[in-house]
Amino acid sequence: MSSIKIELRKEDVDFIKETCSKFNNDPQELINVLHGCQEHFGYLPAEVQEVISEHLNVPVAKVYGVVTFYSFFTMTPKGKHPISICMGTACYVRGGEKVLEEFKKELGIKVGESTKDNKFSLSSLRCVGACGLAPVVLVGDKTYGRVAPDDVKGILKEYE
Amino acid sequence: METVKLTIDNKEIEVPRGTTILKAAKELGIEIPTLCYMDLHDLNIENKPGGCRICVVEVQGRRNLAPTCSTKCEPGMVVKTHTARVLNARRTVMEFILSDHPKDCLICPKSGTCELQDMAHRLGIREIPGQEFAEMSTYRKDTSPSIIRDLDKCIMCRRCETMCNDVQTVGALSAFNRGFQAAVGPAFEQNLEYSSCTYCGQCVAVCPTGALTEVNHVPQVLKALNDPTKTVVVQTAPAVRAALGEEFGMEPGTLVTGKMTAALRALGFDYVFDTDFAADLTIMEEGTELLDRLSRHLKGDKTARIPILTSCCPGWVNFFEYYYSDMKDVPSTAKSPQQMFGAIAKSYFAEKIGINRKDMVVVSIMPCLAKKYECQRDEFSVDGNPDVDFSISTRELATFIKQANIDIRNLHDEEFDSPLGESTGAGVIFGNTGGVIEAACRTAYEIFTGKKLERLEFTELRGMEGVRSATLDFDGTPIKIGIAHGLGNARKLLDDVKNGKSEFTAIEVMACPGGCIGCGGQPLHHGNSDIIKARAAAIYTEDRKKPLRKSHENPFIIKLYEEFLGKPGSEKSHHLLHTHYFDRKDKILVKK
Amino acid sequence: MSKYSMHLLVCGGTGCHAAESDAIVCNLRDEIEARGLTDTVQVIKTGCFGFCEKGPIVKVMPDNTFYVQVKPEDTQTIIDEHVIKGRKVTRLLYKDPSSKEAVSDSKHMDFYKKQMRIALRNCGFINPENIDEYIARDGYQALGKVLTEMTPDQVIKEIKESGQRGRGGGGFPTGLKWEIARKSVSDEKCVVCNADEGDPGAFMDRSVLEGDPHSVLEAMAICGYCIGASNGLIYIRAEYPLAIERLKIAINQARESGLLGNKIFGTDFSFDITLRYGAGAFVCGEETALIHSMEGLRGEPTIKPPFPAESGYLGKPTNVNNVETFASIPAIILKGAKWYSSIGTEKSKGTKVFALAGKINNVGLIEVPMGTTLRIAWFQWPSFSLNLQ
Amino acid sequence: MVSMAKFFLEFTVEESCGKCAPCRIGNKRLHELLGQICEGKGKLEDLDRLKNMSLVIKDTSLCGLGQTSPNPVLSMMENFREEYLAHVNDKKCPAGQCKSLMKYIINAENCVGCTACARVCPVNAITGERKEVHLINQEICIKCGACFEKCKFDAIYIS
Repeated sequence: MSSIKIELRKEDVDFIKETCSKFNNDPQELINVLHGCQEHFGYLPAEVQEVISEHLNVPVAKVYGVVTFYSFFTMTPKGKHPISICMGTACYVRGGEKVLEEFKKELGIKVGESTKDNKFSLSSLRCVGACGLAPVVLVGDKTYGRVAPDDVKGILKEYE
Repeated sequence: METVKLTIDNKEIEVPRGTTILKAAKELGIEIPTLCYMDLHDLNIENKPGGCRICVVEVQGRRNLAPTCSTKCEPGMVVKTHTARVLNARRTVMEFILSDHPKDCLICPKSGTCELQDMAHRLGIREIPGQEFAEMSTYRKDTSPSIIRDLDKCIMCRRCETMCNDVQTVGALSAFNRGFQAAVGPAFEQNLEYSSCTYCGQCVAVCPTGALTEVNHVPQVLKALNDPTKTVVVQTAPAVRAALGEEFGMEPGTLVTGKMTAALRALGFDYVFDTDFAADLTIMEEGTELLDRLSRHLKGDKTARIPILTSCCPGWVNFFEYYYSDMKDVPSTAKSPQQMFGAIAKSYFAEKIGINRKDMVVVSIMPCLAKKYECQRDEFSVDGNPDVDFSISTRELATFIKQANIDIRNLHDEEFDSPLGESTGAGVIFGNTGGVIEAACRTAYEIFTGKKLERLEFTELRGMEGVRSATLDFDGTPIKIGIAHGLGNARKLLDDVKNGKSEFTAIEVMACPGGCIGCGGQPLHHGNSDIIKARAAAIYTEDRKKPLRKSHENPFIIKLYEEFLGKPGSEKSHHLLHTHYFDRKDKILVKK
Repeated sequence: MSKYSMHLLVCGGTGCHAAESDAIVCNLRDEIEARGLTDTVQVIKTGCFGFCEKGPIVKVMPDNTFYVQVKPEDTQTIIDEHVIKGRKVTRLLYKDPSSKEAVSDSKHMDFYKKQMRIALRNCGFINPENIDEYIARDGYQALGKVLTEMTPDQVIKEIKESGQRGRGGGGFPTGLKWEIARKSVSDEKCVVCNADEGDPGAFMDRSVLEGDPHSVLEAMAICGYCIGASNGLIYIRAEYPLAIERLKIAINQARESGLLGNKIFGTDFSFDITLRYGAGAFVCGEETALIHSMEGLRGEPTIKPPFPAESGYLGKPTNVNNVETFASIPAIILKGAKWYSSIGTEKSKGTKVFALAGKINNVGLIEVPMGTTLRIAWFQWPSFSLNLQ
Repeated sequence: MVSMAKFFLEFTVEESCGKCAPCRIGNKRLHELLGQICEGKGKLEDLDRLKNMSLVIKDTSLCGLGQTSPNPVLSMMENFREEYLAHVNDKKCPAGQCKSLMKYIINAENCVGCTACARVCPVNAITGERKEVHLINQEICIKCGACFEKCKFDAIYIS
């Protein structure tokens, strides 16, 4: 089920409409339309899929079926700087969870969510194979090792 | 016709080119097991995704085993259907399927009618190795007003998806996710309630496992029957009597009207009535509306929209409320027989026996799952008290009778109670595709022309073609009738109406293939269309046996108008027997 | 390439691209301009050289000097020392791993010496964004020959005789596939290029599309002529932005040059190509799944038969071949079936491109005759010896 | 080789489209069974099951993905059968790839007691006084390999 509920603005709906008509509202172009919309919105929330369904005349269940089939499409928004905290055994016992808690507190979001300004998103992942550096935090491609809860503010500051 | 010769299990056979191995083997009397395969011959639908891989056989010269449901016979092919390799493969694949399936067979609603269970039995599965560490794919259970989805039991046979999309064009269900987590469901894995689902129940009717089942209302009915303060009234739809017997081992097409009535009385219902009575009433109201619209239309009144669409099928109503909400003024405003019955029972009849409507419980026995949703619609209740309290399916009734130790086979036939149990042959044929419009024409003809109808049976309206049409001669005025059963067929006629291309005066639509006799709440026919045809024949037999066969001749209907309603289309009729439609898309969006 | 006396080829494949090869191209051009050499020295951004381990790579032609791991700041040295003074920059040269000596001519590098490049014939030699360079190396000559001198049946016969088999994994004989599609009766047919390369660690197709997109376009047109199709589709992974970009440029250039579109070479044959994007599903490499994906559906495979050649995209006869298969076709047409079938083994003719990745010394791309064992490719080449950590 | 086969299957499980049962469920079960073997929980008869499952998946899958996915298992079982046997019989991983089956052990001869390994251990599984031979507590060790990489004296080896 879609965990997020968003309200589409008129220009958003117009964008989807235009994208569909750019592809002649042809149901066969569904994947191309989805590419276009994901590029624009960063992800494909249920509401966007509903509008696409209407304009391409494809049942929304089928649109959802296609979105969930291809790994390229996502229904959860990723922040500009996705933050992943390793929850592998090593990182966990070395306080990874406390670091995660600190990120949650600082950003005011839960795991799997993004901040309102879409700057950061938070996720946890399994071992990244850098146990020697535990606990490990990834921000985008950058790896931070031996992170303590006190370091969290400093890390976030780098991306101000 | 071009034919090919091949050998199956050392037997030679010659079949038309294009025949599958499965069908060729069948001709030889070799029954190859299938699971996902479904052949709805009359609908021209063959569900053969080739997904279950149970029907595989060895074909000489091929590297891999071939699925017979989708492999065509080729000249000189040598097929072996039960080698050790084949049997081992079938068993192993079945073990795979079962390893991701809950093993609660004893308490599963499908137990006993489950194709997966049968297959496990047939293949002799005795253990599922590796189960102790096998991860199961799990999903949220979803209960809608009519249908329960328990996707943990989905085996990806895709039959429901085929019914929902290819036959019904409802588009509520699609495969989602991929790999181990793949299953079939509505968009965003939402509840069915928030999808385009019409509750037609065709998905339930074809599901081989317990993944899709109906909501069970038997416990509530049992409770009402045991409540001394309640008067419990039951109505039975015409299609039920033509199919109920199958659940008790009788031949398809056996009519059990009298035995059913006796069984219902034995179950403790205070009054055993017939929905056919309300069907006659529907004809009076709908027929009047048709004639009114027609004559205004013929006079050039632009507000009188033609064609008129029948509105007695709740699945169909749900469909046009979702997909054709801009045409809400086209269907007849007449309620369905189930709801007309409820409205009359809780007003006219309650008054007659001197009880408050709150002390009356109306139960309907329906072939249909959408009826469960229909009786829960807000507009069909007075101060929160619904006109019809519970709707149970033919299958549920059968279980109920079995639970109560009633030996229906040895019951003596009994009659319905009066007055809401009296009906004409016109009411009975409501259960078949084309029946509603035939019943309407029997009455409309006589009212419109003022002449007696000589030939009662409009056989040109009958049959199993998905879309049918006929022009009837109403004493010089041609009346063009369109008939569609199955929502996909209805869509074709509806699109014509929408584009102003329809030439019909009246269109009958029933959501399910075959009409009510093929509904989702009937005994499972597992795709065998001969069963549906046998039921249809039984309905026409019942019609022929009736002394009265035109709705307006039903003396109790005449009496109802005299004593209570006034005349068809009166203000009181409108209040009790007519309804209005909604834009269901809007409603769903608000609720979601 | 007549006007210039010297060419600097800079690898623009995805690997080198990621390692700042763009900056190298910019710097080189700036330096050349600053020294007033724009008329004699040309900088070309090419496709993948296949030698990804040591990228970014700059190759100086005509003397085949092969500079590895070049940094943007090295460009000044290359221009001053090599281009102007004619002295090779030894510290940037590739060093043979066994002799530890610098190899100045890439022809003497083991890496290239043992290869036989057919599909990759132009990769690393031409600017993939310039159709003229492809034409200069006999590009579109095969299409011209086919359209003006050969009947579709003759072409199919040639391909069949070459013994080429599909390089996508199935190994179905290409000529036979074309023949089946040709025999299917339909008002409309379709040629599909499968560029949904999804195996982890494989990047053969990407390198061809990035380095020599026209070879694929040309082959698709030839196929269209043979089977009677006017519609070509390339199903490409959305994760290959550079290949997509180069394909788009190539298609536009081919259209402008009249090599795609209506009445190609003034004949009655018309053919055009459009792109369809994948969205991350490995199974879409299977042709029936790929076709469903192009139709906007879930990329689930269906049972064959019917084969796409009978009923494929939109139910029309469709011929699906992989990038590498197509890329070799023009060479087969020009050099002949006999030449091609002389390469490889009894059952498998021609060459195959391999992507080498993992725990080995040199990550990269090689094209070798069929039948070359992996052991030879790995162990007999010093540069590809296993490095078991 | 067992963990290699498992690695290949992980990809198939992730990329299976889910349409046919042997590929959708069979590969998952194959992967799980390999996981059990890697963890030393495999039995000798599991090897027969592994082979049978692989052959049936190959034999019955709808498309090339499922028809080839068990190949690594089959060919590795054929060519490296002794490795598989080592896993189920001796609960040992000769290639040192299966974390559950491997042990990091301190070689007392090389250990100088520098404490570097103890300091780097994320779960404090290494004990020992400064300048004395250290010891890894196998119960606590999560086999992350941090100590192995840290040790400058080649005092830690994998068994």
